[in-house]
Amino acid sequence: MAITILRRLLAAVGVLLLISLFTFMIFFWLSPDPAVQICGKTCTPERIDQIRSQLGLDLPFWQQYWQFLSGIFTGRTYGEGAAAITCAAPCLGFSFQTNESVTDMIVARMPVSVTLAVGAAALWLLAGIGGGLLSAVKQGTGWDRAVMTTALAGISLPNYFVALLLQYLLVVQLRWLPFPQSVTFTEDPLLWFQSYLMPWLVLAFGYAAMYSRIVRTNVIDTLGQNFMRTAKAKGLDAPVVLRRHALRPSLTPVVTLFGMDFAGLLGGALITETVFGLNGVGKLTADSIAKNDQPVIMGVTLLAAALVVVANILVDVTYTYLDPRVRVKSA
Amino acid sequence: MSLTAPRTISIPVAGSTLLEVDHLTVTFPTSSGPVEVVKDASFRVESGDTLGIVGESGSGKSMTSLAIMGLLPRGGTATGSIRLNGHELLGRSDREMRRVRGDKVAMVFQDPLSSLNPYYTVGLQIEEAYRAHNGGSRRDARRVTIEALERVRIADASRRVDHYPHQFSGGMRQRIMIAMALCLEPDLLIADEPTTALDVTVQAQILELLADLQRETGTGMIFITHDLAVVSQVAQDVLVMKDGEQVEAGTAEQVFSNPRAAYTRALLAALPRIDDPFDELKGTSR
Amino acid sequence: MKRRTAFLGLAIATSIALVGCTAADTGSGSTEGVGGEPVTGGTLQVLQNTDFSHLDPAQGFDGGVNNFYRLIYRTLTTQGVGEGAEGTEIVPDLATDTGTPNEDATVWTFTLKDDIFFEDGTPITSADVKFGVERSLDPSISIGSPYAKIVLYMPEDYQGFYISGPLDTIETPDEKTIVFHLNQPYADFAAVVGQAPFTPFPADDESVTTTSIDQQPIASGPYRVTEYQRGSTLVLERNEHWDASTDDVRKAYPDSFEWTFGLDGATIDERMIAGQGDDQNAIAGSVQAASIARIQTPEIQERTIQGLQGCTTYMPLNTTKPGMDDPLVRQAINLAVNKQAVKDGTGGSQLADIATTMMPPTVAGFTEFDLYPSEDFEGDPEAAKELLAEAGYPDGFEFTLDIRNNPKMQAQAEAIQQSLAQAGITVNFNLIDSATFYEVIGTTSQQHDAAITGWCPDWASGATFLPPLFEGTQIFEKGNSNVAQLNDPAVNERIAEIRAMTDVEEANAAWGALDEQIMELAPAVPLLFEKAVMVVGSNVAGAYAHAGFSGGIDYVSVGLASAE
Amino acid sequence: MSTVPSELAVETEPKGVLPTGSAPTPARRVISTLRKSPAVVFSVCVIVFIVLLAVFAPVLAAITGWDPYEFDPTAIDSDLGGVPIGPFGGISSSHWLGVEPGNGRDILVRIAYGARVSLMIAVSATLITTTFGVVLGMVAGFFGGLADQIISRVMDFLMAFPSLIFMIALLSALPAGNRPALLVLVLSIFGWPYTARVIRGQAMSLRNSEFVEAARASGARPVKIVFREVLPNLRGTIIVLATLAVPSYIGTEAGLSFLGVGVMPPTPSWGQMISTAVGWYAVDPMFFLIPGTFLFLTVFAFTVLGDNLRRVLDAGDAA
Repeated sequence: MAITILRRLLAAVGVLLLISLFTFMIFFWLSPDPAVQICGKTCTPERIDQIRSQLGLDLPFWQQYWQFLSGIFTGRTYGEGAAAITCAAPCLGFSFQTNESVTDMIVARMPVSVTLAVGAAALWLLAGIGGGLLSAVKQGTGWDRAVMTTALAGISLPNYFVALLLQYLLVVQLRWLPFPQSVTFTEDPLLWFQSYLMPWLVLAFGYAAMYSRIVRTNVIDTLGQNFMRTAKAKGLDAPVVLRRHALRPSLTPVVTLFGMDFAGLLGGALITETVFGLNGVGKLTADSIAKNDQPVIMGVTLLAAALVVVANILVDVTYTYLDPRVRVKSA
Repeated sequence: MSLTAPRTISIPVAGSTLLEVDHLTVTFPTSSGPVEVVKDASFRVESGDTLGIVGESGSGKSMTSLAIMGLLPRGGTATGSIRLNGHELLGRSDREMRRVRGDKVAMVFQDPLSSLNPYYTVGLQIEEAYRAHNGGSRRDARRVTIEALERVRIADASRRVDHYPHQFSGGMRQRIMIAMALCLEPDLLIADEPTTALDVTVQAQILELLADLQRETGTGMIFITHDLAVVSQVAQDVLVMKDGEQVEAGTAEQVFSNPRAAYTRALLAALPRIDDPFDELKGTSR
Repeated sequence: MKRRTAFLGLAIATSIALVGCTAADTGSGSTEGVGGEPVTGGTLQVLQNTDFSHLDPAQGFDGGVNNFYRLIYRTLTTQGVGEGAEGTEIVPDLATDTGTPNEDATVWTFTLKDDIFFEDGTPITSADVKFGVERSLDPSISIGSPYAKIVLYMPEDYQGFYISGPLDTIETPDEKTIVFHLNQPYADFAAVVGQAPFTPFPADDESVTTTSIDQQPIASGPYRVTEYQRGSTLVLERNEHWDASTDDVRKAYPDSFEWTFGLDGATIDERMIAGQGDDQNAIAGSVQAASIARIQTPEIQERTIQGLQGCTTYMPLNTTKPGMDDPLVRQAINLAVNKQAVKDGTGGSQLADIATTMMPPTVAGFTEFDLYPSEDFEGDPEAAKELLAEAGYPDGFEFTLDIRNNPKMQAQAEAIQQSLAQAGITVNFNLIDSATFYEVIGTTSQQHDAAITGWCPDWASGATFLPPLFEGTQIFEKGNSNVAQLNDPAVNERIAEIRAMTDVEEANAAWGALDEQIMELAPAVPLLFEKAVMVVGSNVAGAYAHAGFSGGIDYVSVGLASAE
Repeated sequence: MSTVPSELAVETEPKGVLPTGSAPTPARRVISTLRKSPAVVFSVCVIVFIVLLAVFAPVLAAITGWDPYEFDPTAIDSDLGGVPIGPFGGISSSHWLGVEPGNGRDILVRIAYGARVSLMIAVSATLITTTFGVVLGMVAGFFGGLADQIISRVMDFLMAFPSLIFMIALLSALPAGNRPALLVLVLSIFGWPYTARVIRGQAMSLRNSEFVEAARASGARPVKIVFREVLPNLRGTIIVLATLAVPSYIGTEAGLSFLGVGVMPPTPSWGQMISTAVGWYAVDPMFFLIPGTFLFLTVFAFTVLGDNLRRVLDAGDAA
């Protein structure tokens, strides 16, 4: 077991290295000169050269890449002397447009993304699993069709469209909700909840749609299994049969999916955060892309990839605990 | 392999009819109209006796047993009459049938691996069956479970009770299924091709085990198989089915020695005659 | 000197662009503040789309941030308060007067007031002012207002305090006196020391570094920053060490200010229109075009302010490109553009006036003329075709327009494309990312035949308007603001003559006349004078649009009608 | 199992019982089954309608008299910020679906031209990803070994990538150029592994089937086996995957255009129209409702069709 995990970790590090290299290369060759970006409005060629050397942009590709990598573990210093800027480890880069370390920027925005992800995840698990179960148990009935049609719609509806629709209906027309505001839970719990409700709903809708389809397939699959017949033949109560025998085999595979999706969201729900003005990692990404703040884009890309890769490992480990066939070697 | 044993033991209880099935018809709706998968089947099972139902796959033999259990797949309807100890089973609510299942009629299925839930220990799966009908504490249930495992000759039962199905071999799994069925002391045991998925030596062990257990408990049994040779070893009465119809019914002796239906003759002709079962059968006749 | 307006150019261009795209800055012009005289106290909310560019006054350089700087920083002089010209007048702030020049205006002396302090109670001395300027000259942060770099006398390789040490040409004979030596006579130097990089910072505070101010500003004005989460919130509270008696400009009514950033423009408008809860105490930037229709009710009109931004949106035509080098072609384009459609795309009559001159009406010396008239400003494609034929393009003309990837500029560009098509002129778009737009059009090798951009004066004078845009000596490879690359001897000569004028009135009139002289060459198409329309909360008082800050609501004068 | 690389992408869910290698279901039977489903009939109608709309966009422009770029200043109110005159976003006898605020361009004609762009990009990307996905998937699944190792690692890598972020960053970094072509390229780079993964799995199971064994025994060259024996058996799967890929790309293209890195103006695009409409949502909701509805219906129709296709092919396989 330990060896398997270790091997997975090594592979993950490899993937992350590749992703960072790939991202770095793209920006190295395709992106406009970051020095010119930083130089901003009142720029001279001399000043550009200064910035280039300060940022190490005049170094060859591999040295720059190495600086970036080592910065993550040891931190790094830009420039020299009194004008030097230090970026403490783990340094994912330094944004010269905002004069902040990318790590700090991401950390500062993480709570919003986490709140968004946790709330949405709770909603979509509830709706997705509930809907999928209902649909599977009432297979072929009106309920099934209603849930599955809603799910198909959920998959087909772009979330920015849903966001606009909800905002128009619930806030502008019906005035059931106030405009979303950036308050913390402690400041005003009600307003906090009201402000997050729409983003949660919008984000959860698409995922719930997807999950209900998958849960339905899994449950129907499980219901057709021989062991379900055995359970019934034992004379168990129908709810017990469903709860104990159908649910666990149907939902265990969902864990894998959920882990990946949740990790993906921690890396920022780009569109939802942008549309609702939530200052999370996704918004940071969108803003940085608009400003072409290259170090931030690099940092976020890498973080998002790392989250997915780590989630992948965690999910695999969790899976072995949930499925005895993987956990216990056969005799 | 003792073929006479069950017979002698079953005699004291014979005569009290355990199960009477009359004019049982099972229909399924399809896009091209309803299809009868079992047509007008009638048979009886005496306490302590074994009825063998023989037929190819799709002949309706499994549907017959599922109809008795009240577990027909979605859409299937059964008409006619199924009486257990004189009580009509057809038309009962699912709730009432649940008390019949396991408690009065238990079933052992063909594929022991897929018939056990891979996510739970075998112990838990037997215990839950026991507790569903007898209530009681988990401790009692566990004790009964271990006893049942011991009865089906699983070595080291008190340890193995906490193992998962995939940790057992095929034969062992079928023993577990049998233990699960027997721990409830049912009046009727339906064994639906219990040995088909097993290799020959294991198959023999399981048959022997079933015979021993039947002798101990006096349970009536329906043994479903496509294998006439097996039927000849276990059943007193035989029912042959083809395409949902009952083509032959009678005592094992009658059927094997003097088959009336052409289909039965064909089946018999197809039997391997490495060692002629009929000689043996004749030898053990009353 | 030689670079001066080049830097300036791009800076201002960016600022107008920010105003345009964020709807978070502000406008100018109603006759009196909304809701009468404010009371002291309460929290004023500000809803804004994008965060401030920089809290470091050496780095930030647009109308919105300059307006904000006045709340936390003080400079030797500053702009006045009040509408129109009152607001753009240069008045003393930390200094006792607007400075004393020597005879040829190359040495300027200022004296500091008494009882002026930083937020920790340390008195502000002339050394602190000097340090603030020296610090702002560091190349890694000197991206704000360029005037210090342009006019101060200093060694060519001077790179700010941290690299090059103190600058000897700023003298501080005593704690209250500061003397600046300039590299040229500069009559408007009083306006220069009002620019944000002249903000004082404690000279002997070790914790002040090149980048620290952007994170932790040190207040000299009436408020200090108590909470700042970039992109989301900014809170100001009173600076107890600011003495109102030393400050004739700032009223500082509210006890605190609270900014919320990152809100979508439409959402800000909806919140301001609804005006519920805390939004009653809120102000915001100009509404979007879409919201104009929604603010027409009397209740909302009562709390609506509007005014010109004081900037010009225009389309420079690159006079060095083949075809575009022919004045006839440029005139034809001027004739063909349907400015009405451009205005509609920008939000219609409430958000923009049509421009026929380069200088906006808010600049002193503004002279009205229209050299390329058409009925209802809808363009005259027939006249344009004739001119094109005369120029040798009877079958039409084709050019590429650089535009910013931003909905409003795209709408303007599409309107131009559509109207020029009727005169047989094909316009192709080169869409440039918002982040790199000014870099591209300010790089002579990268810009195309035309662009859509804007310009705001730094203070209300033609001197900060026409030369950066049309003076031939100000064409630079990079950071170029003369996007038309106009290099006309007559224009160059006239600019030099006006600069030498000492009579302000005469100079202003001359700038006005020069505007017309330039437009005869048609190096650009003036499109619009955009306006700001702002809805404020029902409990907001003393709000008016300040002409010096792109028409934004003057932060130092606004407050609440009731503080509860 | 997670096939959704981004918030945008529509799930293509290759999991489950796709038709495997046994006898391909006769097309006629599939069609006759599908024709009985009202949902499928509805979807096909929607798709046909959208395709017709796209193909005959210029005809529509001629009928309505509006070109997609033509301004109509009489349809908007300049004094009210350029809001369309008339109810429901300026719907009138001359503008059947109303006009865009600010310039009065005809929404119906722009929707039709937008459909061209959307369909062209989605179908091109589908063709490319299907070709690459099928070829690479078959190579990986059928030959195994080193080829499989390499292809699988590349797929893992691309699927672990935060592709939405990356698509946006890439598109905003790339020079404007030919946007539709760039979009197809970017969608293809991140899209093919989702096809390849399913094909690989099926090719692996087909590798050991009797008819492949038989072909091998008869001395057929591997390449020939792949194209003559394996490929025809994957036909159903490929059709389903391609049908489900189209809506996914339409959705992603619209999302990228919504974020301002997709199709560039003045070229009309649905996502871009919705993006422009964000500022107008409270005043002129029709401006986002109309393109949003078209986008939704198109994606929905393709998804329903793909879903049903899969179900019928599965059932055909089971029967």
